[in-house]
Amino acid sequence: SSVDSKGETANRKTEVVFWHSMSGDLQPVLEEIVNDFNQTHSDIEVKPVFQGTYEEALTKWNAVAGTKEAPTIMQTFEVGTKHMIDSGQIVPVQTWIDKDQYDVSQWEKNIVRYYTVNGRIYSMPFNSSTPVLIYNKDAFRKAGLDPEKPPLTYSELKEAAKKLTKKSGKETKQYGFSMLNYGWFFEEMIAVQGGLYVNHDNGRSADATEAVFHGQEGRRVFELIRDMYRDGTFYNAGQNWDDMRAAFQAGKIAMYLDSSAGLKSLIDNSPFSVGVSYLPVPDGIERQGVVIGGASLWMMKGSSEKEQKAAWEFMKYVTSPSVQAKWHVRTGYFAINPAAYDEPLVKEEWKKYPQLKVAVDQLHETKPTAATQGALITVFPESRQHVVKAMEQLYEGVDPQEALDQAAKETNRVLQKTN
Amino acid sequence: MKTVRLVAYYGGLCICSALLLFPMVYALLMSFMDKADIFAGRLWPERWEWTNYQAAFEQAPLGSYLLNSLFVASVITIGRLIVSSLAAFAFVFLRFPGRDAWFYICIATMLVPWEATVIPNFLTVQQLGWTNHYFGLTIPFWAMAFGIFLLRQQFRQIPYELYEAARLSGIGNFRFFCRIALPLSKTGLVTLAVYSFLDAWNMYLWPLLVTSDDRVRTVQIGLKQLQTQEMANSWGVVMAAAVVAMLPTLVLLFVGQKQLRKGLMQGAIQ
Amino acid sequence: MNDRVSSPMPSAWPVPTQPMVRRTAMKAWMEGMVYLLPSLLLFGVFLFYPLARTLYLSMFSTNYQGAPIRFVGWAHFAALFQDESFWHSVKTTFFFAALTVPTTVVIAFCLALLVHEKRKGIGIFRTLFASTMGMSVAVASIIWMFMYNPAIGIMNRLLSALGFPAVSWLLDPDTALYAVAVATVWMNIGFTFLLLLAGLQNIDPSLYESARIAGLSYWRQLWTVSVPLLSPTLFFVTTVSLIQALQTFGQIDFLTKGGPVDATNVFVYAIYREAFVNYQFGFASAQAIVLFVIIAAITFLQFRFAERKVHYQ
Amino acid sequence: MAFLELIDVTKSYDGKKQVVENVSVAIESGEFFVLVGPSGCGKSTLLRLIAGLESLTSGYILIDGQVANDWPPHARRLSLVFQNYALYPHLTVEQNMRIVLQAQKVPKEEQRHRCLEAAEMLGLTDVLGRKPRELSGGQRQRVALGRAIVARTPLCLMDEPLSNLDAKLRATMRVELRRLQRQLGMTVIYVTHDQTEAMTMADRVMILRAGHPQQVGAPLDIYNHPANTFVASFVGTPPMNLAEAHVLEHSLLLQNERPVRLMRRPLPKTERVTIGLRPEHIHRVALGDGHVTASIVHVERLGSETLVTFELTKQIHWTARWSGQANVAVGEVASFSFDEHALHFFDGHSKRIGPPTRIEEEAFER
Amino acid sequence: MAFLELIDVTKSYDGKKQVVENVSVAIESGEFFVLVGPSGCGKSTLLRLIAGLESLTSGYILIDGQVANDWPPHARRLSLVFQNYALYPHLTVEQNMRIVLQAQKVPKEEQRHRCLEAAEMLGLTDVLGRKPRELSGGQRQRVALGRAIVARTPLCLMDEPLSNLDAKLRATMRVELRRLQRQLGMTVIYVTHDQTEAMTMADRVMILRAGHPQQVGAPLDIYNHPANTFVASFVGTPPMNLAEAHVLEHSLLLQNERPVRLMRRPLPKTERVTIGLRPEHIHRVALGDGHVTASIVHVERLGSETLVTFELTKQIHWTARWSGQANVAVGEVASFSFDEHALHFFDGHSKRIGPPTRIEEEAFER
Ligand SMILES: Nc1ncnc2c1ncn2[C@@H]1O[C@H](COP(=O)(O)OP(=O)(O)OP(=O)(O)O)[C@@H](O)[C@H]1O
Ligand SMILES: Nc1ncnc2c1ncn2[C@@H]1O[C@H](COP(=O)(O)OP(=O)(O)OP(=O)(O)O)[C@@H](O)[C@H]1O
Ligand SMILES: [Mg+2]
Ligand SMILES: [Mg+2]
Repeated sequence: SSVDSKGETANRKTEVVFWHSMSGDLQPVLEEIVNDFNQTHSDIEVKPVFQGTYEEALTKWNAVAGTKEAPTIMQTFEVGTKHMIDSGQIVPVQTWIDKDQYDVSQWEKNIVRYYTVNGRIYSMPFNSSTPVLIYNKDAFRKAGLDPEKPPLTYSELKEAAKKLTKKSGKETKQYGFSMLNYGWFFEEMIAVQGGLYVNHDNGRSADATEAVFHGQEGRRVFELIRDMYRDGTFYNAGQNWDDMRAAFQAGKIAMYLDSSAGLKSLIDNSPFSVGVSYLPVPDGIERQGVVIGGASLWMMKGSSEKEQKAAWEFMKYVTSPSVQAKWHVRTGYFAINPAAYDEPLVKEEWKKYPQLKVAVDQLHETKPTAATQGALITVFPESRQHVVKAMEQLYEGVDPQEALDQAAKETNRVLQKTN
Repeated sequence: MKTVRLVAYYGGLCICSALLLFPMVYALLMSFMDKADIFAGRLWPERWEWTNYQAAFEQAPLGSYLLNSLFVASVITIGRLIVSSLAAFAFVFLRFPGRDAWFYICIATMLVPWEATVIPNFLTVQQLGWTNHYFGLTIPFWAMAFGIFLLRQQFRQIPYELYEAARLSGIGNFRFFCRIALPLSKTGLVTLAVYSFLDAWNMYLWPLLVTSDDRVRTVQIGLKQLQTQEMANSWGVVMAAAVVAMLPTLVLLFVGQKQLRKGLMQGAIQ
Repeated sequence: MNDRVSSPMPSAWPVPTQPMVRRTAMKAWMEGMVYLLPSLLLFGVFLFYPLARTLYLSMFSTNYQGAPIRFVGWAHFAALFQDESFWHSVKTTFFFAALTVPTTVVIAFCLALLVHEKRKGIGIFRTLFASTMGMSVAVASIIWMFMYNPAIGIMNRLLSALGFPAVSWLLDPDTALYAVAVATVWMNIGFTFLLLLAGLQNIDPSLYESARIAGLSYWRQLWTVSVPLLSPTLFFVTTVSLIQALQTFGQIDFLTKGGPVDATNVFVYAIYREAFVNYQFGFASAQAIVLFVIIAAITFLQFRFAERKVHYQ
Repeated sequence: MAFLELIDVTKSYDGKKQVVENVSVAIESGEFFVLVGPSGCGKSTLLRLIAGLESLTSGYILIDGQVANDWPPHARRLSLVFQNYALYPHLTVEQNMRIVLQAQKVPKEEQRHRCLEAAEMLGLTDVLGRKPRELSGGQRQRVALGRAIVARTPLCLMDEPLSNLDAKLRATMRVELRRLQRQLGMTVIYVTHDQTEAMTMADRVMILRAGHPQQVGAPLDIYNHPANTFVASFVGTPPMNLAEAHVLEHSLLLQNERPVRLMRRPLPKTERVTIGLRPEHIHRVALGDGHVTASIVHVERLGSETLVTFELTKQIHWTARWSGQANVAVGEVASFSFDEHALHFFDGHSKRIGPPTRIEEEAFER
Repeated sequence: MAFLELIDVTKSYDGKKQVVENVSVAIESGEFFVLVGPSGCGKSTLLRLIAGLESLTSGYILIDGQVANDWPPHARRLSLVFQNYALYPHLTVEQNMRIVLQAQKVPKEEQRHRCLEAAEMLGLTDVLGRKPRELSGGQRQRVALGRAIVARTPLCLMDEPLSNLDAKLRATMRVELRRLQRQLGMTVIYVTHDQTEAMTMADRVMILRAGHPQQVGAPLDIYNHPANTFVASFVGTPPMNLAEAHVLEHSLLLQNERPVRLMRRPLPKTERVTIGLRPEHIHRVALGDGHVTASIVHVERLGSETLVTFELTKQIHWTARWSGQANVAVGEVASFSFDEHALHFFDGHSKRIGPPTRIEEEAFER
């Protein structure tokens, strides 16, 4: 077929098709990196193809995996990890690390840990982020709070939120705190307390068979939301990232949880000064750190040795400090190679945006436990739906434990169905 | 009294139009705002900026996407016209056993929820080797129950005597179809064309599935491409792309609306 | 009659025999099929085959690639009928249809009545009223999503300007479905309007003139002339809108993702999520089959019962 | 005082061409007034102006002596029978008739009563429950009439009400319509392009041509004294035979070619005229006798009468009409005599020459 | 050998009701054969059977002596002029004529030639480039005919070709059609429900009633010797006056009520008959003279003739037809004399009594 260009360059250049879901402002950055790579590697041609959202891309990949339509590199979100491994259609990156005797120690441990299963690195972390607490420094000042002392515990959070909540008549002009109804934040809030999501060490030691997120750690999170919502200091931002950010930027909320990736444009576009801090923990609980989020790059089994090698070259290129520095500065995602943080580009950027460093620090301070390694289950997307539903039920006045139990039960059901 | 009523009438019309048009105008205005304006929730841009359009065209190859959309929508439209008119012709002018049964089978296809067929269809197209090809983007949409239905009604407006006169003079079926039936059904064909074009223009999920090459992708994908999840969206840019994506269809609609109404009047319903 | 009937009938004349009749019928059939072939072929490949495959898959459990791995018979269906969320989504879908279909038809009908009579400049308004049909679901949803934004969207700005408390349109399970319905009605008005306008213009003007001479008031004319004579169009429009409403997907995907608390988890969206997010193809197929049966049944019932009330000229 | 009066009524749809121009006429109560003319001459337009469905460009419409120009249709208290009947297809015959009464807020009992009465009168009693599509053409026509009857409006306008019926039914309905009109004492303005209807039904006829009234009068008056050649040839089948002629001392010279010797000196003093003679005023006489001898080019035998066309000159073919089944053949040469007293003369502007046409307003037989 | 022969042609659409039943007739080359009958009697169906547009239920159609039952329409080499003309509205007059020839693969040059010829013949030369909607009714009619002419088919079927024209034009076209048919030597089968057309145009007429042929013969023969009361009342306007009668010695007793004294002994021996008398055979005589005295209930003055309806009994109204403008008034009592030799008698089955109708096949004037 005329537009299928695989053959055309095959004899001269190795073509590496790279499916991604980097839309919006991310796409130009990704394309620039790919371009630079192609310029510097005359025998390889990486072709980035946007495939819609992670879900859409995965849907399509499911249908073509193992055929010649399949890409050589595929970007998949973190919760798809188990799915990819189980599919049997991928080549663990470890294979090439071993072949190439590549030194992975230069990679960020806390990131790589997530994608390491049974001691093997399955995919190459690419765009990684963690949640952080973001707050409106101006609002802090106005409420008589110290903008340099953001709340670190639940009680501090509640306290600050109360002060930050401003009402005029019945209407609330400014809410204290908000958090997206999105499973990821819930997972993080458990992990930071050292809680697990599923049994068998978050599914790392053996296939998970049961959800455990409805334990005390989960309950604490839900109770926090319930309490604050009851107090009128919590703003229900729904499921839409942009709605929440819009609310923050419009001064509707003073503090909220967001991905570290969006930081820079948020700081740029907010008409007030923005502060960034660690995830709060319940009082008296030791901070364990955060689980990595985002997506990683997978190598396909169906591709030829040559293509795989080329893909590996690309992956190596991407992890080089200079590329990572650029990636970090331009997108806000972490650098997989911490050496990048020493690049002048980053140094300069951090000077301008000291907030960026907070997220990196939070990641570095993370303790390597099963909790912060992240859960490994296939039915993650579906489980998240149930958690979201449970979160939404909180606003309807459902008891936190009850809502959590329901979500856990549903998760167990699908876990069993697939085992 | 008379003028009061007239003013009230046209006033009412204007209000209705304003309400209906508001979302579109809103999108248009937003596409000219910078981020600060948008987050301030303004209605009117403080300063009119073209930068959003610039950004939209830079971030996604909207130009070629537009051309592709144009091409794909046109080919689907033409294909539908041909396939539907052939079938409708048979249903109206030819007498053969089982004709009505076939007609009802065709009509019943309207009831199939499209989402339920996406994956098997994708596999079919893949097996045919039509992925990343205009074939895969267009051919599956050529047959369309609504089109057959509409043109059948249109053809039924043609006096049957014309067909009999043709048979008597030895004008064959196909000749009659080309020379008489089609030219006499212009309104119906235009109606179907406009409807199909709009329909095809607005496809998203299917083109995304069957293509992985920018060179054949359509504008709705471009629209999606400008939105992100984890990162903050540039709403102005997204709105600019939305305006770009809806403009051609609106123009087409403004041009074809009268024909469309006439066609629907003659056919479609009774 | 007494004219020359008498010429004896030669016995050698061919009597039209059954095979011959059959042969001409066969020829006619062949020719008809040639014209139908493109449609039937395409329908077969892209509609009936997938439908059959969906039916087949609905009796299997599948792996993540969607390939059948284990025959389970009617188990999916049995599970489905016991699944609370399934019934919830059925209820939601019907409620959604009940919200959107009559509203769309009534509003579009009013608009059509407004611009039905020929007056100066009326063409512009006709075009404007029809313009929403040029909007894709994606574009329309993006715009409405923004309008509904609780913090900076125009809806809440308007409310607060009027002194009302803000509403979290898409976030509150009590309002989300209504909010989506409003957006849907807006999207569908254009096409419905155009169909109804065309239908109105098809009514013989002398019937209105006759009514004017008899002195029928405007409302009486509406009820005794316009509505009954428009009933075929109204019937067609409601049938098509209903089928469409039962298959609503795009706006849900964009605006609410079925949430909050499944308040907008309509049927097709539930199927989509089951299949494309959760990879439960077998289960999703079973749901799709049920949906198909429901739509077919409703359409059938509508033709069976509602059409009787319709007056065809 | 006339029941309905039109004064200089003029209508133009596009502001340029005047479809109806300066029509003035007074219609008496109980009159059956027929508007006749070729297609497109403005008959329907005039009717719609009277009904108030179109607005006047200029002129006045007076109903009962009051200027009704701006009255809405229903205030004029009239009914209109449309050519296509304009029956509501979804309503039964009875509902079709009742709807008018409902609008007038007539009590239910009275409605029922009037419908039954009208149905009785029109022979529709058995089909009261049917829908229009289940009726024959004649029945539909009567339902349309029924609507006019139950409304009890003093004035009824009819726009070619019989033109959708077949010849037989049309003949019957003609008589029936007229009978009903008399019985109910309605004033009727009746539009047709069929001159048989005009002749047999009208108390008075107005002949329109391209928006201009040509002649108003009792049918026979018009038949006998057509005001111009248009009227002369429009009224009567076969139409009046016409020919241009020079008037000489004791003869006429048709088309500078064919002399016709007359017994008495023809009327007009003008030299160039158009003469006219109705087919029934031409008789066959023994060969050599009579006014002209000509060869027969066409014969139509209708059984009861025979139409014989003969060639006066290459251009002028005249037709004679004889009772019974005449024994003539095409190609035969025969002599014809004319009823000289029945000759019509028209001047260079096609205007009638001779005693002015008297418009005797005959007493209407009621 | 007849050019076209129908043998026991029967057609039923639904397998139950026979729309055409046992029709047998032979049509000669060059004949102008008219099929006439009331609406719904199966005229069009018969024509469509001949054209091959419908298939026979039983019987045979022979063209040139060959069984053509299964021939497709175009193989029968005939043309059909439809009531609504079936012109292709988007094609010009010329294209409308040419498309037929294109289908027959006639060379371009020849196409052009034939079109011009036909246009010349029909007076359409000036409008060759126009579309049908820009033509008058008569012109459209001629274009339809033109299509038949250029095709040069020996047989032309016409289904009420004149019924959409107004009365005047219909009269002209009658003559013109017949002239053309003669000129081209076409065989024409012509369907109409207008008996004037049947009378004036036909070489032979077949009268159909509910699918059954009632009589076949030359028009005047049928007029003068109707085979039954249906034919008697169908042919002639106003229709033949009919009444049930007892035949007495020297008189008739109409409806046991009204005696009519006759000069000579009436023909039939049967006692109960239906008598018929055409309107032109009733004359006015001095009061007291003549066959009957009756009061006049309706008068229609057509100018050239007057139709007078009088009441014989409450049920029996007869109509007389007199030339000229008779001076009679409704309500007047008058005496009428009958032309006794013109009385028709029909038996209890409505069949004609008397000398069998001769079917003289007149030599066709060509
Ligand atoms: N609504 C209209 N707008 C513009 N022109 C019109 C309109 N109605 C009628 N006309 C024109 O006015 C003229 C007279 O039309 P009208 O219908 O009164 O004729 P008519 O005498 O009733 O003819 P017919 O016997 O064919 O019914 C025609 O030339 C027609 O084209
Ligand atoms: N296609 C058909 N299917 C069933 N019945 C039909 C069909 N065509 C005609 N008929 C019936 O056959 C009968 C004769 O119809 P036909 O059209 O031959 O009458 P006609 O003599 O031509 O009448 P008209 O003068 O009204 O044209 C009618 O009762 C009609 O209802
Ligand atoms: Mg008219
Ligand atoms: Mg017919």
